[in-house]
Amino acid sequence: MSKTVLNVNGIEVIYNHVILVLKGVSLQVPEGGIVALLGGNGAGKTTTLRAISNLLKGERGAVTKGSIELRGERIESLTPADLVKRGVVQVMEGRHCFAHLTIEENLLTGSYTRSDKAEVARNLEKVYTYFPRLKQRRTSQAAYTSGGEQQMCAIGRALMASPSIVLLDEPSMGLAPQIVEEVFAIVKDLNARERTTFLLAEQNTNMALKYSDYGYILESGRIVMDGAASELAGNEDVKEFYLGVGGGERRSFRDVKSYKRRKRWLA
Amino acid sequence: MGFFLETLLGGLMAGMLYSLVALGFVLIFKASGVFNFAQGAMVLFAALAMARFAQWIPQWTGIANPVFANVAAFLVAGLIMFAVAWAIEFLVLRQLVNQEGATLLMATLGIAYFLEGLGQTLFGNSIYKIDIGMPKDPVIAFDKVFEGGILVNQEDLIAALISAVLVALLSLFFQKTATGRALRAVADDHQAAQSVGIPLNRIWVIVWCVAGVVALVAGMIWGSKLGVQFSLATVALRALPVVILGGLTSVPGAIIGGLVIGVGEKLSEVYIGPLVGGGIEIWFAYVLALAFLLVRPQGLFGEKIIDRV
Amino acid sequence: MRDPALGGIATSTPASERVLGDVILDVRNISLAFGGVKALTDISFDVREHEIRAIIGPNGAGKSSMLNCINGVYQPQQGTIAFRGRSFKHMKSRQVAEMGVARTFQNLALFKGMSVLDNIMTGRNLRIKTNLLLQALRIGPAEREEIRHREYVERIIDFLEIQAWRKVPVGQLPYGLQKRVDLGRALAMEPQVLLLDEPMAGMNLEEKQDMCRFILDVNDEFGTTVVLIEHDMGVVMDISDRVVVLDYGKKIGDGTPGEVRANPEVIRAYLGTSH
Amino acid sequence: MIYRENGQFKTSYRADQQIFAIVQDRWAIAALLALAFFVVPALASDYFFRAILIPFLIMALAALGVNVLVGYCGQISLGSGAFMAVGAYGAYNFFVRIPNMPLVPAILLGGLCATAFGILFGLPSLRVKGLYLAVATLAAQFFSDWMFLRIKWFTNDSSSGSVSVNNLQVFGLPVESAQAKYWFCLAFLCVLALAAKNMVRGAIGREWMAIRDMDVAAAVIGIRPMYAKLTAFAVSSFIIGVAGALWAFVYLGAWEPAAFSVELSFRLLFMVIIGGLGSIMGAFFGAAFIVVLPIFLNQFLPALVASVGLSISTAGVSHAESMIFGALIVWFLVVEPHGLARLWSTGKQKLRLWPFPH
Amino acid sequence: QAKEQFFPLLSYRTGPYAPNGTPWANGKQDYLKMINARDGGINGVKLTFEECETGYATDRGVECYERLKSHAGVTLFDPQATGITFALTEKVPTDKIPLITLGYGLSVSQDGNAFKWNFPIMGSYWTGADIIMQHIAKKEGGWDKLKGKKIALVYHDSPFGKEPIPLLQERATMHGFKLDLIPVTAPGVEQKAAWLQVRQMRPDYVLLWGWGVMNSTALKEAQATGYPRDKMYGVWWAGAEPDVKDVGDGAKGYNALALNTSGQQPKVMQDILKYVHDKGQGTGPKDEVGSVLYTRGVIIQMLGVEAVRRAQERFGKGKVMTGEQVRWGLENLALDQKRLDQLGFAGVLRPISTSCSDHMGSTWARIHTWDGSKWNFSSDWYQADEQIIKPMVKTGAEKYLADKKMQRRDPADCQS
Ligand SMILES: Nc1ncnc2c1ncn2[C@@H]1O[C@H](COP(=O)(O)OP(=O)(O)OP(=O)(O)O)[C@@H](O)[C@H]1O
Ligand SMILES: Nc1ncnc2c1ncn2[C@@H]1O[C@H](COP(=O)(O)OP(=O)(O)OP(=O)(O)O)[C@@H](O)[C@H]1O
Ligand SMILES: [Mg+2]
Ligand SMILES: [Mg+2]
Repeated sequence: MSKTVLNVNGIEVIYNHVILVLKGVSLQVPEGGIVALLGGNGAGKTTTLRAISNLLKGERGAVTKGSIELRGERIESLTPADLVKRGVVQVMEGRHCFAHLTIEENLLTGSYTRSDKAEVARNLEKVYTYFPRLKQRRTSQAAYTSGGEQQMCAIGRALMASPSIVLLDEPSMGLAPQIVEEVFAIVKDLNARERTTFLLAEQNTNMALKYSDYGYILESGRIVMDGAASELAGNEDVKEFYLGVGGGERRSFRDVKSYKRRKRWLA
Repeated sequence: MGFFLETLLGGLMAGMLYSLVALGFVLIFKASGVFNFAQGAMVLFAALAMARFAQWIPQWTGIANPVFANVAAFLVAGLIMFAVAWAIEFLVLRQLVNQEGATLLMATLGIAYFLEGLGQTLFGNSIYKIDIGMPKDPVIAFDKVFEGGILVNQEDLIAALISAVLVALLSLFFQKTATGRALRAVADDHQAAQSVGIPLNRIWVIVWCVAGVVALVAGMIWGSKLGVQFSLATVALRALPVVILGGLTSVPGAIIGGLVIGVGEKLSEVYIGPLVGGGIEIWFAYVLALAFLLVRPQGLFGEKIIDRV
Repeated sequence: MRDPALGGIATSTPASERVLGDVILDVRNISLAFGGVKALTDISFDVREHEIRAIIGPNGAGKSSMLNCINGVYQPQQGTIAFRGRSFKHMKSRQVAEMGVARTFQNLALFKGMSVLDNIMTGRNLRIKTNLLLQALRIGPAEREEIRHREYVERIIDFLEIQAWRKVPVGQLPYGLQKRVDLGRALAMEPQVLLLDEPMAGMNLEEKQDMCRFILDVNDEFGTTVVLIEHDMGVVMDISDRVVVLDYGKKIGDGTPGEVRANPEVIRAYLGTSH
Repeated sequence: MIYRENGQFKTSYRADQQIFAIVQDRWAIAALLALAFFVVPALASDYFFRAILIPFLIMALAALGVNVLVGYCGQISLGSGAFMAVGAYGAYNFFVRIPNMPLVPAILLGGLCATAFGILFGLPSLRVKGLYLAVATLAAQFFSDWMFLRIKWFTNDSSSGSVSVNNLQVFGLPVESAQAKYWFCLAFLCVLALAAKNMVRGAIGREWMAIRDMDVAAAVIGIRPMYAKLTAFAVSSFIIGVAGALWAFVYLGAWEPAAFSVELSFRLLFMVIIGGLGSIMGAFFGAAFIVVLPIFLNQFLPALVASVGLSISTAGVSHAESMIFGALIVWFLVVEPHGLARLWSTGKQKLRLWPFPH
Repeated sequence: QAKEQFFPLLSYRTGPYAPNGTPWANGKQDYLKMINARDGGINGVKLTFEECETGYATDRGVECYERLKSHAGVTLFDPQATGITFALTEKVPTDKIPLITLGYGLSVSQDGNAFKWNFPIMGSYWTGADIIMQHIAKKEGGWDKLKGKKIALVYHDSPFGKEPIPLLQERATMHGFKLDLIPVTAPGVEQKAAWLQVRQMRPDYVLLWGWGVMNSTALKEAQATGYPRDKMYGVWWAGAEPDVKDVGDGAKGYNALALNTSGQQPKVMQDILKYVHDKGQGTGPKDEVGSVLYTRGVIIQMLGVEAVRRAQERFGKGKVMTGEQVRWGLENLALDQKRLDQLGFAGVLRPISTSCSDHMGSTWARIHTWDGSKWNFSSDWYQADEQIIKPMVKTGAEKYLADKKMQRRDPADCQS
């Protein structure tokens, strides 16, 4: 059993002073682990990650209860920049590239906290090998690259900081299947070689459970289930609702639930 | 012909003086995407501080040397501007991370009111003098070539040189350093900038300090021209078309914009003004800027406005 | 029920049972470049009435750019686009919308400050007839019209199961719901052709199923033609009638899902081995 | 538990589309209107009318107009003062040049003049955006300042450029007493506010907001940017123009172009931002904040300082006033960046949940 | 209830015109304090006052007016700004409070038959402009010498700056000099173009109609473009210490109109120092007492006090006067030299005597010149030329009445 690096303890999050979104979420991320955070739209995955990386303030949200500890240290009052210095980097949902900066500048900005020039150069090379497409587009302004290229850029940018813990928010979104595989392979690779810890929020349950060690399922602001990834993947409910393989083999997208839908639409 | 050149020259130099104020706008916009309404108030505040300390320091120390007094006052005023920058970051900007431009704009407006009140409370509200030994009397050049010669204003010339140096330094800073890149990142997306570990707080303190110093230099030069009093804050309004024409995000743009506006404004007033009763230069400056915008909506050197789906 | 003209196109799915009509959208030799970047090179394909046409390809292949050309957001340097036989070189977005082409966006282009309801209502704006003055007074016809459109929009809201969020500003919604609102807005236009740019990104399986069902329903019930960009091969293979494959701005494949899946070039460039 | 919408089911879309969908709100607004129309006139002092209520009403109206343009359509305008000036001088010319011109049509015609002017200076918005557009509107501002000083025709050949009106009447009733002026402005405000509200919650309002939030997407769903922006300019400058005419006719009585200077433009912009961009209610809050607060501070600071046994010079009071005002602006923004209107609705939401925190 | 005559004080101590507004406001306050301390008020009626900050802005000014006008025992208003004057001119007839606009405001309001409540005592921009022209003519050696001369008017682009234009145009056609108009956009921080024009035109004289920062900037630009300062003549609002002090030597030789003398020698200033400042009650700094604008403030307040005193003579000594009664007092001022000496104003201003039809009372002024450190008189008193101004006032007033559909006051009205 490895040591817990990140310990989220019963946090509540409120947006705008009135909207209660997380209702006591607790989770632990072990050193060198890959932990998946699953759940439907609006479950609060993004919010949880924002709470950890302290990016809530900009959204006018606040942690009102509970505690978040990084290697035993309370981190709620640190700035996001402090956290990056401690090795915690978030890849934000929806890319958030710096629109006016070129892809390369975006990546270099990612290494703002690293002063070692050689290390930065090495990281840049690494990112380019992971994502050759970025190398081709290195001189175009981020705003003018395709959705998937921006997503790669966002992930690459986070890697530039040589992080020890990466919070990945929907990394697979908008990526071609091959690249999705690659991204997860990169995660696995970094995890294996550099013992980087990952906490990833994903909709692609299949992939996420395949590559992670442990999973939490979040629904309407509460953790409803957790367990080792293999265990979750074997759970009947999970199979039914998240993997779509409940009760036998995979169903075609054409056939599911058509009755319920059709009825409502025509009503 | 002589007169035309003279007007041209006058316009160029007036333009450089505008640039000095415009620079402050550009700096802060570039670094945080905030249009800083308080720039005028900062110029006033800095100039007031400098003028008063130049008066007080000899009284306190008993050293009557004007050079010493001015240098010391400049330093003290600079320190005060640092304190102001720090306070603004701590009390205002830090609280408004990731908010929209309009909100931040409004906040700078609140700052403007506050600084105007504070400046006049601390330093008084009459007219004060900044005497940095600028030569006031004109020199006449080329009086062999043109009848009456061309009048050159030494004070303006020096001021223009100072602006040019300042702009050159700042351009280098933005283009060549990692901080420069970080600033541009912050202006694009506060949250993403935070997420990669750019310490917004420190960045903002730095930028506002630089803007404070720029405001101090502008205040010093304009103050020595106009005298230090409340109206100094209104030069910001004259500098606005300059910023817009040059592009809100471009340091060299502030200079070019200044020159274009300065020349356009003076030539129009002198040559077109009399035909329509005069007093047109201020709106002409704005219309001129607008004309440029119709061709380039982001100003001459501004970053392209991106809208993509 | 198979259209003889489409004899060659046989898919393994029941969709082929339906009548595929004439060509409604014909893209001919489109080329688009941004400076040095060739986003699209000489792309031609057609879309038939009632069909679900997928566009797939690796990231940066030019899929979104293709939609942007159809929409009049980008003006291609070369080529024409024909809609129901009328061909255009330069189209204004408004014209395209008036012809009944609606779309959703990859990077969420919702109106952030407006509520869900208002966002979807904007989709009806093309159909609003009352003038400014009547709207200001909101009497008689203006109000009746407003209510009529509201009813239509409510049906969409119902269908998308976003009733609970009706009055919430969309900026506060989670990503997945925002995508649904985006779709709702496009549907409100009662389009003949619906262009969907990665409608299922950021959704989990259940939500994807909902979305698929919905696309199919629209397609079935109203005969709306759908052009779909999607990276989830399961979805594409299951619901589309024909697929275009782009890579680096070039067309490398076109055909039924089955054909495309078997095309070696497509496998190399896009699908990889795992599919 | 008093303020709840539970149990209030709407059975028709008409009911759901009401401006005030909650019964308590409807009662509150009815009470407010009754208060404004009947109770206040009975109670308020002359000073309160002339120095606070009337300017507040007129500024609220102007802020409403600015909000249509800036808040709803997203076109930053620093030329509101100019639109007010055009409204004022336009109305003035109709009023004095046409014999027996009745007051209300003169004011409305003034508003139409402002509309024309607004559309003219709105044209650049088709190409120029954001802060850059502010320069176009500032051009309007400085141009109008100059125009009304220089072109004598507009000021009925008054040598100084200052003009005045008197003998205001509506249907033979004089609009001279404080109450009459108050009612007059209030009536304008109510009618125009209702019209504006209807527009912003109707199709045209949605077009404006769509353009504001994402213009490319708006174009794709068939909204014409040109139509949307120019109507916003037209509607907004009409309202602002009417406010300008009221400001000149009712509040000032006599005015010079400086009464509509760029400072006024700035103040109007502040009102809508402080009050809340894209909120009709915000215009009222913003106007109250910017109009009333300085007056309040100016009057109560000396008393306050005196009460703790200190004395403060008049200059000191004004400086303190400006500092407090600035600090309050910042403070409100920190508490709620989306303005007072949002603060209000958050408060209401809390009330709805009360006594539970969430 | 104590008997109190209330003086509302509109002033500006902030904003672009604060440096000029402040001494003016201080003078107004100190005089009231002094009268209370020295004489115990006017025949036992104490003088009270309240200041209201307008910032030179019309709307703030109107608010201040509305706030202070209903105060018990309100006496009169001195708006301190042309824009506010315009707005208040429309309001005072209903409220029946006189408006005193010493040396500013509407030139036509001199006609008391049309402007019952306005009192531009001691001078308007027309009299001022006329006096400058008289001085220039005298220097040149007669009106006929002006023929072919060029005179430029550099003016604040606002009604204030535009007021003198009709008179100057009148004079220009009469004497054949060329008048060039050069407007300066308010507040006047940027005048390069204006002075380049001056340099191009090379006028024989420049008249400066400025206020606030515009004045010092004009002088600096004149220096920068080499225009001789001794050919420059300012209005009396461009001839105070704040206008020249920070220009220093650069302003040497510059001339301006003077409505009054300045300095601390006159008895009234001594009294203020003695009864107010020495008791620590002074409103501003001590050395400001007696400066040009401060003195003007004192004079304005003295006129108000004397109007009350005059009104009391008629309506009852020791009573609080209403606005109407004060108006009568203002209309019947008879401050001859003897009375001025008594009041401590010997040598400060010329005698004033107003009437129902003449609300100005004196049209005299002189020229003073800045020597680098103080103002010195450089001419004797001039009186504005009635012959020219009277008809202009008359037509102006007629037009005003016609526009407003109002009647001239009848003589009976003067008695009330
Ligand atoms: N800035 C905000 N203001 C108010 N409410 C918000 C804000 N951001 C999120 N919410 C609300 O918080 C809830 C959780 O949102 P969150 O974005 O964390 O969900 P998620 O699990 O990441 O969903 P998705 O998979 O769709 O991204 C949602 O109901 C959303 O409406
Ligand atoms: N406005 C633009 N300016 C410059 N380059 C552009 C622009 N729009 C698109 N591109 C480039 O064109 C190429 C195709 O982009 P497009 O967005 O169409 O890709 P895509 O197929 O949609 O990819 P993804 O699946 O990642 O969304 C990309 O390399 C992109 O960088
Ligand atoms: Mg999320
Ligand atoms: Mg795409």
